Amino acid sequence: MAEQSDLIDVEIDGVWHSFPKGTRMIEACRQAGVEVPHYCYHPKLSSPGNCRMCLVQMGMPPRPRPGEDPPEPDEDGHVPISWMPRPVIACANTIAPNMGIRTTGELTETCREGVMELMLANHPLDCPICDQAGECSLQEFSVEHGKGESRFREQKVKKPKNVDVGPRIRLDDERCIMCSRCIRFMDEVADDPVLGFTDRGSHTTLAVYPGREMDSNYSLNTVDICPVGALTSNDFRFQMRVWFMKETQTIDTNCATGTNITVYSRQGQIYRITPRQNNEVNSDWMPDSHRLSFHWINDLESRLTDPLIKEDGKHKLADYSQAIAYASQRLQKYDAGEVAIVASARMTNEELYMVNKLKSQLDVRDIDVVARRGEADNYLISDDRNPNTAGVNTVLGVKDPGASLDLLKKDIASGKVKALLVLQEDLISDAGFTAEDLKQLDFLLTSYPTTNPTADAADVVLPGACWAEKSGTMINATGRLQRLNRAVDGPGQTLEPWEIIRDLIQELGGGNGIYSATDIFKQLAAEVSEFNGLTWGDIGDQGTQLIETGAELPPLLQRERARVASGEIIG
Amino acid sequence: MAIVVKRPKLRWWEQLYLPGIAKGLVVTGRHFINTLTGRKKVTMQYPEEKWDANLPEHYRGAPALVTDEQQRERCVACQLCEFICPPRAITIKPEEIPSDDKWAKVEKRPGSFDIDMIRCIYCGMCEEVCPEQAIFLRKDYAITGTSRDEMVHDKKKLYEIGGVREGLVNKWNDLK
Amino acid sequence: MDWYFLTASTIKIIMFAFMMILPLVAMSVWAERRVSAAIQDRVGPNRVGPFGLLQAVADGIKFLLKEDFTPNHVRKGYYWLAPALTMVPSLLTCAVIPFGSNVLGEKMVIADLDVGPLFIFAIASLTVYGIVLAGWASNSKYPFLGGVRSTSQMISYEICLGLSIVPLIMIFGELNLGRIVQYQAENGWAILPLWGEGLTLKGLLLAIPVFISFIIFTTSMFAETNRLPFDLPECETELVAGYHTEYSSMKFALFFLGEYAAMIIGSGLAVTLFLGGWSLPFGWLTPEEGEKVGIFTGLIHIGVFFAKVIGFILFFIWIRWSLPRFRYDQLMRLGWVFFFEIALANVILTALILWLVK
Amino acid sequence: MTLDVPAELEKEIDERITHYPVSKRSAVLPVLHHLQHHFGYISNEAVEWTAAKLELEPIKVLEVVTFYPGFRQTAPGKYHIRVCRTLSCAMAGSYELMESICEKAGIDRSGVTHHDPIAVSADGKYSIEFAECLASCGTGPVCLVDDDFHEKVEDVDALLKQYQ
Amino acid sequence: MSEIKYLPGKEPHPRETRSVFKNVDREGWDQSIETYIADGGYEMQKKAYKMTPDEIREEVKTAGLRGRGGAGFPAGVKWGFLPPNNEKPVYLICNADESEPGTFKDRYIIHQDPHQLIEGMAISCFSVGAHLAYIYIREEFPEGAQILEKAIEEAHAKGFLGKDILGTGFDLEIYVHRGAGAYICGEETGLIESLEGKRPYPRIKPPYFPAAMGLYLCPTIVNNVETLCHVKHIMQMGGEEWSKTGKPNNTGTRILCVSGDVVNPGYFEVQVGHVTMGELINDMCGGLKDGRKLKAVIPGGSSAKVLRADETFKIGKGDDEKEIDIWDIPMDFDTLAACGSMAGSGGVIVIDDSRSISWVLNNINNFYAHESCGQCTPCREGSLWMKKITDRVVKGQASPDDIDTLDAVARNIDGRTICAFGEASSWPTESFIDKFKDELVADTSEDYEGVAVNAERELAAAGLK
Repeated sequence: MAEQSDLIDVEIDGVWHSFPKGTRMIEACRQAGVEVPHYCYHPKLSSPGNCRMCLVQMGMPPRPRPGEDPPEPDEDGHVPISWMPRPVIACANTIAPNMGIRTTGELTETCREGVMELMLANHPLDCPICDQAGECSLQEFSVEHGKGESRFREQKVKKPKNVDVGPRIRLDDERCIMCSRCIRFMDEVADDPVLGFTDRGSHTTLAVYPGREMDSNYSLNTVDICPVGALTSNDFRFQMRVWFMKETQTIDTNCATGTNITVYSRQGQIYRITPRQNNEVNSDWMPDSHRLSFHWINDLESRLTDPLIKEDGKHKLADYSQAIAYASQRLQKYDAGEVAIVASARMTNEELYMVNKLKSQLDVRDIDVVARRGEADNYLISDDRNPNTAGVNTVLGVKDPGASLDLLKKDIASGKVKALLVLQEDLISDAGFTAEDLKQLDFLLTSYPTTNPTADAADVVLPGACWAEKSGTMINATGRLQRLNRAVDGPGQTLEPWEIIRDLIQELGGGNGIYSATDIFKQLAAEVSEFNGLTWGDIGDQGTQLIETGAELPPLLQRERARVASGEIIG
Repeated sequence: MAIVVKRPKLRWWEQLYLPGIAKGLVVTGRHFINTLTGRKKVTMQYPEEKWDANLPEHYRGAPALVTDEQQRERCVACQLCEFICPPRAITIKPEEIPSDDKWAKVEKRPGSFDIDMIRCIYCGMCEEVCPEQAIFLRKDYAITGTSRDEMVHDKKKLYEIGGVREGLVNKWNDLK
Repeated sequence: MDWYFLTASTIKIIMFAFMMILPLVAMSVWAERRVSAAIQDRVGPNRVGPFGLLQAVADGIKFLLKEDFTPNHVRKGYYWLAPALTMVPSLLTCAVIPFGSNVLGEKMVIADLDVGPLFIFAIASLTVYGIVLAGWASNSKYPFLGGVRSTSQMISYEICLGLSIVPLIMIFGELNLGRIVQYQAENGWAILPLWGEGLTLKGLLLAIPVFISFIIFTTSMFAETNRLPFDLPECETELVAGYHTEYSSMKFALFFLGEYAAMIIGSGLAVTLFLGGWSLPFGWLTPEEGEKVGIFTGLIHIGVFFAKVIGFILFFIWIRWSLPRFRYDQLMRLGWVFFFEIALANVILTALILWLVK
Repeated sequence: MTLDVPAELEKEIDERITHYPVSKRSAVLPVLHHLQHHFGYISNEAVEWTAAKLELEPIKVLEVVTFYPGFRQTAPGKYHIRVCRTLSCAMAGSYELMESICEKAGIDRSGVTHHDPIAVSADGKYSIEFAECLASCGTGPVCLVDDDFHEKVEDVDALLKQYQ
Repeated sequence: MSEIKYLPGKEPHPRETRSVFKNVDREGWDQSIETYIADGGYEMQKKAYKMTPDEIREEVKTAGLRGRGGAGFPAGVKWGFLPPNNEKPVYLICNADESEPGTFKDRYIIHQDPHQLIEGMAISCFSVGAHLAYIYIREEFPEGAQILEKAIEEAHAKGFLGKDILGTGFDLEIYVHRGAGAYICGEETGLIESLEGKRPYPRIKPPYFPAAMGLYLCPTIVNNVETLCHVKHIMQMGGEEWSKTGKPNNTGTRILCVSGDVVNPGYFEVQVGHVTMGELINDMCGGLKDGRKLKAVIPGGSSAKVLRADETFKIGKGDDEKEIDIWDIPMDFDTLAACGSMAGSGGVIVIDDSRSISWVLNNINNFYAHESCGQCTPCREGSLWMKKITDRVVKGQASPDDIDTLDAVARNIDGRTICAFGEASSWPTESFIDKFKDELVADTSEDYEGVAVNAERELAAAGLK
């Protein structure tokens, strides 16, 4: 079987497999399709081997005693395995040639049952109020390996409950199973070693130093990796049971990193966001600031829900088709070069492509987007706070985002530009325009998810869907093409921006037969050279490398790769 | 596998069916006479007569929330009943118990707990699934109202119906 | 025509059709529910009035007050006509049924026709138009199917019905229902020839074809009135409610009443033909042909008639709650293969008896 | 509040730290021993001082302090007595010894818990706790009074007399 | 050695063979280096430093010296585990964290003969190439730590430690590191973590074998005090000669510490296997107290499995197989292992019939529950659970099936933990239940159904009872 020298034959539950040298037993089992239950092990963190849940039976070829003949190999070249009477942990041991692993059988089963029983001995049975319930490893494995009934008749160990360990995190020490994942995360990944164990034995307690706070911008990742409900998020606490929620795999749009995320929603409300593993983008982590920046989406008070048309200086509610018809009627009056468009680097490639179409339909003078710069944080946050600047470069052809906005301002003042379409942007808040600047315009149309000062000044306001309410693709800082998936429906008459632009183009006289974002992607892939040959399905949940931008991977990822190379972690 | 059912072979008089019919008539006739003469009584005259006293222990009437001996809400808003409820009659909004509350240790309680009695099918799954012994199907069966709103039992009403239940397991005590 | 005849007829119509038959319809609805309840060990409607006797009134009021809804897709004219077409013929047939003797010189029959049974068959056949119309005009598949079923069922069983009374007519040699009753009063009821001429060999032998006739007649009557076990036109397990699916309120009530009226008239005819109409057994209180009786005796005769009718209605109800519904092919087979043949043979048998036994 | 560490002690501590040329962190135990010896117990300030001294996060020092029963986080009495309670000594009567000392020194041990194993006499002169095996099982019952080791303790009065 | 005189009343028993304990309780002996040198001290260091490190290791290997800490692993083999072509610094740690209940040998070596240890360490360090050595001494020996520090200072002054020792160019520094009262620091990787200033959580093996990845992830040798002292005597006698003492595969002398219910508890250095349990208890310790009968013996520190007085044991293999009773067990590594227990650290605890087995087990469980480090699940949760059960057994609040639970818990710990503490904490319980189940069950009562206990708690908690 092992033709390449760096592959090792291992027997897992009676079937021979080959794995690269140095693979941990637990990973070998996983690759062979056998899940070994575990708590403390996390591929992105060091392995202390302390939960003892991953105990399996191991066997090696028997070592001949001096004078004895080595055992005869069978026709496949495998010698019979002599099984060890004591179990070993699968998470920290690496495989060896002709090793045998049993993840079933009496020894492994009794080990798991035993560890489960002990694990639950001092664990409070407060699943009903525990936010982790439903996605709790302890629950899952106790269903599989638990006794179903407790023999523990003693008083459980008392520990602090409901402890504020940080501004965003609550700690329940009684639920803690001392797997130390959070401690290791804060030590090894977040570089903010504020967590530690105090006391010892059964009284071991997870704690932050009195007076210190666990306030790292990556602290909420500990909630994700906590296998039980010991660490819970203040933001999500008691909001919704996990089994009610719909999971949508999409990407974060707070910066150009394009963190892969899962959006959890129920009945159109977003309840939480968690990072999704993508070793090319964000590993398993995401910053708290990005994670928690979704609440405005649920806040209907601040959302634009219906199109508005300005009549006699006042906005009036309008029907969507009415608003589009009105806008196109106004736009048709302008000559070539009198209309300008400000699009957004928060738009998807599909939307930008539609903007290009609109541009040719209207004979637009100028097109630009608003640039957003911030500071990179040495972990995952990029200095470019727009999610799709690379897409703007590639699809829209704007190479220097925001460069021509000053000129635009002047042209508006001088009356060269009479009509302006502001798509998914707020010029007054984000691009340094003033209401006075915009007053010079004859016609202003905006689309935006929330109420904003630019919309106040606009003649036609259209509610455009926000990132969680639309589908499409974006290109992140390193040139990776990733899919954005619609998690919830926009409120009221909110439509995805590409729909708005499509309807506007249609109303202006250009039919196009586009019915979905994938339709646009097809045209995009056919017309834009970088996309050649790609289909929507090719992108996958993990995205695909599209272009070379020359940007480096986020520092956190670089560090992680170094640790993988040194063998410290699996990765 | 098909099962072949053999048809009975009928005698000639049986084929006439008349004796069969007569037999049937006798059966129904006997019932008729028995009921008419009051020898047999099955139906009860509701609402003058009620079976309340004889309702079985496990009778499944209106679901209600109960408190324990110390007027503590047993419900901790785990939302399992909301999950299991086949007609989706239950809606719960959990809230955190303020830290100065006597029962702050429990941390969580229902902020609102609504059961739409128009939807409720009295299946008792909520009672069965409840890990806190907080919801019980009471013997109340005459649930009426003059509007849909009235038929939605809110938390207050549910506790009113449920009342106090003693002798249940106290999971959230000082020892555990 | 003189005023006396008009007055007498009017009084008889009012007395018989409106004060006896219609209340009887209502009461039989009540009886149906109470009896079925009793058979099924239940109580039945007992809330409205004593023993729930006013339930019929309540039902009537309910029917009257309910929204009279006419679906959009129906043929309105026929749709409205259909209920009347089922109700009216049923009531019309009661004209020839003698419900009492010659009280104070006045025959207790609305129209003393000499072709009584023929008149009844002729008129009663018209109800099928009502049902067919209802089914067709409803413009909806279940009523349509119900209507079709009803038509073929009625036509099939009308033949048996007609053939089944031929032996009787041969025996009585008479088509006037009043005289048929008179004959039975004197010579024993058709199926109970236990006095008068009935006790002769001929009379007893004739009881055999009469009994066969009685069974065929009764069964066919069930089929004609769409009663269980032959209620296939409105069979709810298959057709929702058959021909009257699209009807509501008073229009539905007319179908409903029509069915019960037909049942009462059917019972009346059966009583008249086979059970001696208003007569008491063994010739008790039997007047001579054309003899006037006193009010007291007359009332007894009327009472006897209605008692027999009510008994027969109860039998209808009893059957309904005892027997399961036929399958449609069974129904047709029973009508065409068995009853038709048997009825024909029965006629021949009667003729043979009449010819051979003097 | 910062810890007031005398210069001499600090010098001694600095010397100790040189015993661990590879990693300063190794000096956590010696530093804490010195501080406890001087202050009687390890206060939060001592933890912070140590952390600053060894360039560690305070929690990493607290982890160590709370792990070892040898470190106290509450003030002991003037004399701290540790009585061995492990098997051989218990067989030789260490529980009786504990009772007797408590009685004679006026110490109430009823409030002792896992987290707070030390009981202090009302006058603050003596504090006492049970210790696990003091490794003199052949001469039980034994106890440590501060750094003085006492074997075969039978005469409690005589023992307490030495520490007045 | 006929001139050696011992303090009155502390003379060694005639059956003893004193080498490591030669100077313990010796008349006119003190801890100063002068006394030690006058007695021929540090000569062996001089001798050893003229040999090559490999020669020394070969001598130790030939001698068959087995570790005296508890596991009985051959010291020479352990040294041989150091990776070849190693470029990292090598450390040697003397494990003076004597915490196994029932053991009290190191105390006397450290307190009365510290230079012997230092000499042994100096030789060992030279052999393994360690330039930095630590003596990890337990916190409960404050005096011992001072004595050792003083001794090191003296040795430094005399040039037996420090730079360029004895002109060989070999540098060695020995430092004393005090623990803080944690039993787990006796486990070598726990000790290393503690020495690194972390919580003494034992490391997982593999990959953290100390000989390859020990202190600061460098090769490290951890040896017991007694073991290191023996190195000096091996140098003195020669490995071959030394191996002739004791029994084959159980060579040398070892110190047995007897405590518990005997008339004269104490320490005895005997040739391994030359003394039987009966001789040890009856002759050397003066037997059991008046009118008492032997009930049980824990032969190798409290974590060793208990031996019941009326048991018989099968020892030997093949033709040599024989059945013996407890009195005839020779006190060596292999025989005790064959008897189902272990020689461990040499702490013999004698229990007579006045003791309640539940009480003894509870005391032991208390110790392990207190000392569990809490790193890995089985031991963390199990040791306290076992303690809680035996607490109830002692109080008479347990039901018979609690004993089964106790056994199950112990077996759930055994063999599933990171370090040997798991076995140490579960073996007593397992063996006590194996051998004294009747007695444990006798202390329980059918009345204490778990349900009843719980119900009582519920009511109490609800303030109703």
